[in-house]
Amino acid sequence: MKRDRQTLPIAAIREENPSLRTFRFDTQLEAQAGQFVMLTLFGEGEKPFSILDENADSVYITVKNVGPFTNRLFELQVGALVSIRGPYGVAFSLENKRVLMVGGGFATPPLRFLAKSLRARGIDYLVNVNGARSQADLLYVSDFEELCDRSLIATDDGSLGHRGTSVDVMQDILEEETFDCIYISGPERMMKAAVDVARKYGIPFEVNLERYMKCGVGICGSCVMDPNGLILCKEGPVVGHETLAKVQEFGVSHRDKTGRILEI
Amino acid sequence: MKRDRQTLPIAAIREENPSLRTFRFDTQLEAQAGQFVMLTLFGEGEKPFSILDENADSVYITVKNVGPFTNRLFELQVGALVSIRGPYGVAFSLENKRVLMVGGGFATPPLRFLAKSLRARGIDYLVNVNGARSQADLLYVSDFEELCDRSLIATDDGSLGHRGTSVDVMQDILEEETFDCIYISGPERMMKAAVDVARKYGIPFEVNLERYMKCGVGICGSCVMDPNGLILCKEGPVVGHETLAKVQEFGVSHRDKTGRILEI
Amino acid sequence: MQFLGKVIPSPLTLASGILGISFSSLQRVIRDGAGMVTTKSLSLEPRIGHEGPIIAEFEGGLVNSVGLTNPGIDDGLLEVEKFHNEFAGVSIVSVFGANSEEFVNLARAVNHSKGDFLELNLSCPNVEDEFKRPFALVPEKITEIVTAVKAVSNKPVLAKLSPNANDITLMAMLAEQAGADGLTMINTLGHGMVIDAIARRPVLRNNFGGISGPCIKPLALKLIRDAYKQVKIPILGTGGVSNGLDAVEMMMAGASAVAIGSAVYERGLDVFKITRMEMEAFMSEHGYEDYTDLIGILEEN
Amino acid sequence: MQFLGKVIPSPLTLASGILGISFSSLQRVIRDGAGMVTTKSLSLEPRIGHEGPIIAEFEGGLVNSVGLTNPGIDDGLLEVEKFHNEFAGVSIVSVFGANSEEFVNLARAVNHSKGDFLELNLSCPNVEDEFKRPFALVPEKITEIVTAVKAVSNKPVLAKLSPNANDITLMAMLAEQAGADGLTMINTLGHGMVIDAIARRPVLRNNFGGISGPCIKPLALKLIRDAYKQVKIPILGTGGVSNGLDAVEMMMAGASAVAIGSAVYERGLDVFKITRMEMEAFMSEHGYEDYTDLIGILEEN
Ligand SMILES: Cc1cc2nc3c(=O)[nH]c(=O)nc-3n(C[C@H](O)[C@H](O)[C@H](O)COP(=O)(O)OP(=O)(O)OC[C@H]3O[C@@H](n4cnc5c(N)ncnc54)[C@H](O)[C@@H]3O)c2cc1C
Ligand SMILES: Cc1cc2nc3c(=O)[nH]c(=O)nc-3n(C[C@H](O)[C@H](O)[C@H](O)COP(=O)(O)OP(=O)(O)OC[C@H]3O[C@@H](n4cnc5c(N)ncnc54)[C@H](O)[C@@H]3O)c2cc1C
Ligand SMILES: Cc1cc2nc3c(=O)[nH]c(=O)nc-3n(C[C@H](O)[C@H](O)[C@H](O)COP(=O)(O)O)c2cc1C
Ligand SMILES: Cc1cc2nc3c(=O)[nH]c(=O)nc-3n(C[C@H](O)[C@H](O)[C@H](O)COP(=O)(O)O)c2cc1C
Ligand code: FES
Ligand code: FES
Repeated sequence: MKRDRQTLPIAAIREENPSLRTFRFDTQLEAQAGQFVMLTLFGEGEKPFSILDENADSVYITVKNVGPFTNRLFELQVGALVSIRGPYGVAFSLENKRVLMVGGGFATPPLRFLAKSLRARGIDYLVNVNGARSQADLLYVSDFEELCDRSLIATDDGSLGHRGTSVDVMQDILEEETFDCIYISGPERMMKAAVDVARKYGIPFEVNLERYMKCGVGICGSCVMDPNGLILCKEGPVVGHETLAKVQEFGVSHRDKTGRILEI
Repeated sequence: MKRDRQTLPIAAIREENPSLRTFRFDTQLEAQAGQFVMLTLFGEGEKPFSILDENADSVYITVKNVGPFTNRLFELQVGALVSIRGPYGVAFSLENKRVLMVGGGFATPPLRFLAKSLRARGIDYLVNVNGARSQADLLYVSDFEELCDRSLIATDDGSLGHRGTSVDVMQDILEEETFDCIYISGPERMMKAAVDVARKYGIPFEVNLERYMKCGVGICGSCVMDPNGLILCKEGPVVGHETLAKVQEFGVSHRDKTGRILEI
Repeated sequence: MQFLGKVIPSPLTLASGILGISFSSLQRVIRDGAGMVTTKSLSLEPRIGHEGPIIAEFEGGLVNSVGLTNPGIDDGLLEVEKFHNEFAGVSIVSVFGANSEEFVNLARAVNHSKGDFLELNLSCPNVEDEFKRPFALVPEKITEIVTAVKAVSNKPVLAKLSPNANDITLMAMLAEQAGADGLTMINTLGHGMVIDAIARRPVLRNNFGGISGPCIKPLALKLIRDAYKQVKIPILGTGGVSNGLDAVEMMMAGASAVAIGSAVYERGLDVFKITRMEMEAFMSEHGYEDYTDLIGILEEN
Repeated sequence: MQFLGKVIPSPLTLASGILGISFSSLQRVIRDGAGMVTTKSLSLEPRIGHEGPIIAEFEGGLVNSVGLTNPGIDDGLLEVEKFHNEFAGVSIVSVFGANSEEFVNLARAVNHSKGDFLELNLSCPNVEDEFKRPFALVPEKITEIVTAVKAVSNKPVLAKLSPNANDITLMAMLAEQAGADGLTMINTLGHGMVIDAIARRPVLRNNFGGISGPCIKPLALKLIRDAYKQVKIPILGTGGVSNGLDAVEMMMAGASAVAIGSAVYERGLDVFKITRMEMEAFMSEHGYEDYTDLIGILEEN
């Protein structure tokens, strides 16, 4: 059994907004959009984070400060040693040529990476809908504008773009145009709504799920979904529409750190 | 650490003479002349044996019945399971073009394999001297005749060929001709005598040594030679003239199963 | 074949602690080819377990310090019920108590479930700080707990032993004498530490953990062999099995069935199907008709 | 750097039982780059040891049942004398006795030799049939033997401990209290069995043996760490070291020097030179100036 853990310093930290920071690590993971790493803070713990981007020299993740682990990460300075392992999981597929991306809240980093990858591979038509509570919470607006053929914005408070959710905008778009595939990443309720719309229009889709993950490698069982036993850390986090049809807990329930079922 | 042990049936047994049998195993070792295998008899023990020959289908060893292990081996029938590991050790070199082989007693199997290998590779001139106590003890006479340009015989009792030792014959030959290399395999006293002659004529040589071997892989120390610490199972059993010059125990002493020094 | 009276399609069993937290995982593992499944060890109360990293790889396998994460016996048994709901599969419910009373309460709870067997985890090396020396190292504790559980349990009881016991044959005999219907051996080897030299830190958040995987197979084989020679009750062998040959060896040593843990990491869930195919290939090549023909047939030198 | 007052060129040491039967081997290993050498364990009388196969490989390392083959203390010490004869190298003379009187007699013999240190092999798992439970598992035996040897020995004494001890920290403390000048830890892990499924036989002629190699490294690191925190005497770490990073980890855990055994099989005698280069590369990359900077610097989580 080979080791894939790397211990290395934080190479750079960029503050996206007061509760969101992007961390750079100078290493190569050969990651694809949708995959994640397990990040260790020594003496603290280990948690999963999506890969925001990877280029020839560096890997980036974007982290929202929500609890003890992320608090501790926000205390670290450039040069502090952390450990990462990965990349893990199934990435977004890259074969489609007419693509709609629907992102909500701060789950948009994988979509940014996806847009970049689709562009690099060559794509006919790429549309992005970026949704957030208000303008201040929107991420990567100019990146999406640059990478996409159309880039739309939805804010709950209407402070930028369409007032409403990204799912509302998605619905409007689907009234006008059709796509090979819709890629969805956001809070689970939002994804559930987006999936219902995608199904209504009969368009294939892929969602980027989150569940509590402890091992990241398919052994501890924390991330397994009901009732089909999908092992999200290995067989996700990106899940296609056919598989998702079997994951009845999607949008309904998830499991806590002990394995007990909680409603969503 | 990979396994290289193979358990397989004895495929055939040929009686060379009452105390000598050749065993065939249908496997591939990609062995070279001079290398050996460790052979396990279950419930009995494990001992080293030179490879007599290998062809596309089979590997052969020739065994002299001398004690408990070889007794037990002689009781086994075709089909009995044994285990072999190897090939181990350094083989005879194959680059020389004018070659003299000097064999004594029943240590000639590796020379037969060597003659075959040299022929297969292409050689200018190959001479063999095959020595034994008497005609009945001579091995592979017709094989050597076939494989060599000259094939000479020496018996202590003169029952076939020259009366005397193979070293006497070697000396006579070296008076007349010269060689790139002399390959020597036989009882240690005979090899010592042959080495002295080879040195006298200033001809490079390789000898095929035997020492007590228990692990065969350079870890137990049983086969290590004084005073340079040559690990015979890994760095021999074939030893060239330059290395042999440092092995002062050659022809003088060896070590028993406990590691104590015994005179030869 | 049968194990403790239950017909099983294959001797290959999911070891406790691997995936087995939910009915979905357990059913999935059976669908993917396992003959039986073991739940994570359930305790009376839910347990979060240790912080991550909980698993560290090394050259010879894994070191884990999961720390008995589980939803507690009540929710755990709900999963067992769902597992058996309109689904054919044999389950082993693993439980872990802090003392014999807790084990008795756990056994009573399991009585009311559809679980097939009860496995007593007497040997977790990951919670010593909390629970002191594993029971499986203390002869009197084995006797006490197994006796107490057998007095109340209506399920066949497996006692899970630790390779750290100085005299595992004694432990096996004591478990048998106290009424255990079978043995599960071995649990992980305690304790291993994997070090991250660059960080100068142990990799595991808990600093150390139990060792499993290929590296413990020779230990498992020897201990299973020793126990097999001493006891009559069947042994569920576990420790380092990752392919068909490993499983054959373990059955030859004396196991009646074989549980696979770490190899799920190495080879994925397909390990059950592939290992079974490898076993069958070996058996047909070497003239064994039935899995049971393998049990204990090792001939010592 | 220094170990127990002797200057050594490198912390990398030949472990007992590997090659070290003759002065030639021992000198060779030093010439090939080792910092110290340990002899095979010497007993009062010569021992043939077990029949072969004495070594079986498996995925995680080796299982050996050499059975303490050695020429006996008298011939063995002749080798030690020849080793030191016009040759600069630090030697550890390992001895093995059946009881404390034998250990005392062995220590007395070593007193008259040029050997630098005396190592007490209290922990060979391969001769239990003959000698019963290894002393290193029995607290009173550690105290008794180390005390008796220290009373007569004029060499610094290392006590070699077994990973099978249930409480190795206790054993380490007892050895220190009894006067040991250092600890060697760990010996092979007992017992492992490697099975040849085709033959239905254990590979080793002796059926089982002691486990060594990469698979025991996490165990060694944990035990060394535990002992390091309890005792003040230096530790010669051993168990599964096969490259520079392994050696660094072991020193970080608390070893003052590191012995290499099984890796000689895996990597040949060059292992000493290469491992040293790997250590130095690591040290210069991460800003350590001296080997001694590494000792015990692990920071637990
Ligand atoms: C595949 C995947 C990708 C993720 N990518 C990102 C990312 O790119 N950026 C980011 O900021 N966050 C990401 N997360 C979530 C991130 O793991 C949590 O925010 C983080 O673990 C919170 O830890 P905490 O101690 O700070 O907060 P806590 O107080 O422990 O938890 C806050 C919330 O974070 C979530 N969480 C906590 N622990 C875990 C865990 N082990 N696994 C999954 N969720 C957990 C839960 O929803 C919890 O309610 C991702 C999670 C998954 C599963
Ligand atoms: C590299 C090498 C190649 C060999 N090739 C052959 C061969 O092709 N055919 C053959 O018949 N024999 C060969 N031998 C010798 C063979 O190993 C012994 O004949 C055999 O081990 C005898 O075992 P025993 O129990 O029958 O006799 P024992 O009564 O145990 O010994 C008889 C004699 O055999 C030798 N011997 C015993 N055990 C060993 C051992 N472990 N290692 C080396 N020598 C030992 C000793 O000289 C001993 O005096 C070779 C030995 C070596 C080292
Ligand atoms: C990640 C992990 C978690 C484990 N959790 C448990 C557990 O909860 N209860 C238990 O009895 N054994 C547990 N074990 C031990 C396994 O059931 C098994 O006995 C051990 O790992 C040896 O088998 P393996 O080498 O096939 O993994 C766990 C092992 C691993 C690797
Ligand atoms: C073949 C072999 C023989 C050994 N013989 C001895 C011995 O005679 N005395 C002893 O104290 N330890 C002996 N050991 C144990 C080693 O010295 C060492 O403690 C153990 O192998 C762990 O180190 P490693 O993993 O680097 O091999 C032997 C080990 C092996 C592999
Ligand atoms: S996080 Fe452990 S199985 Fe997925
Ligand atoms: S036979 Fe063991 S070192 Fe050569």
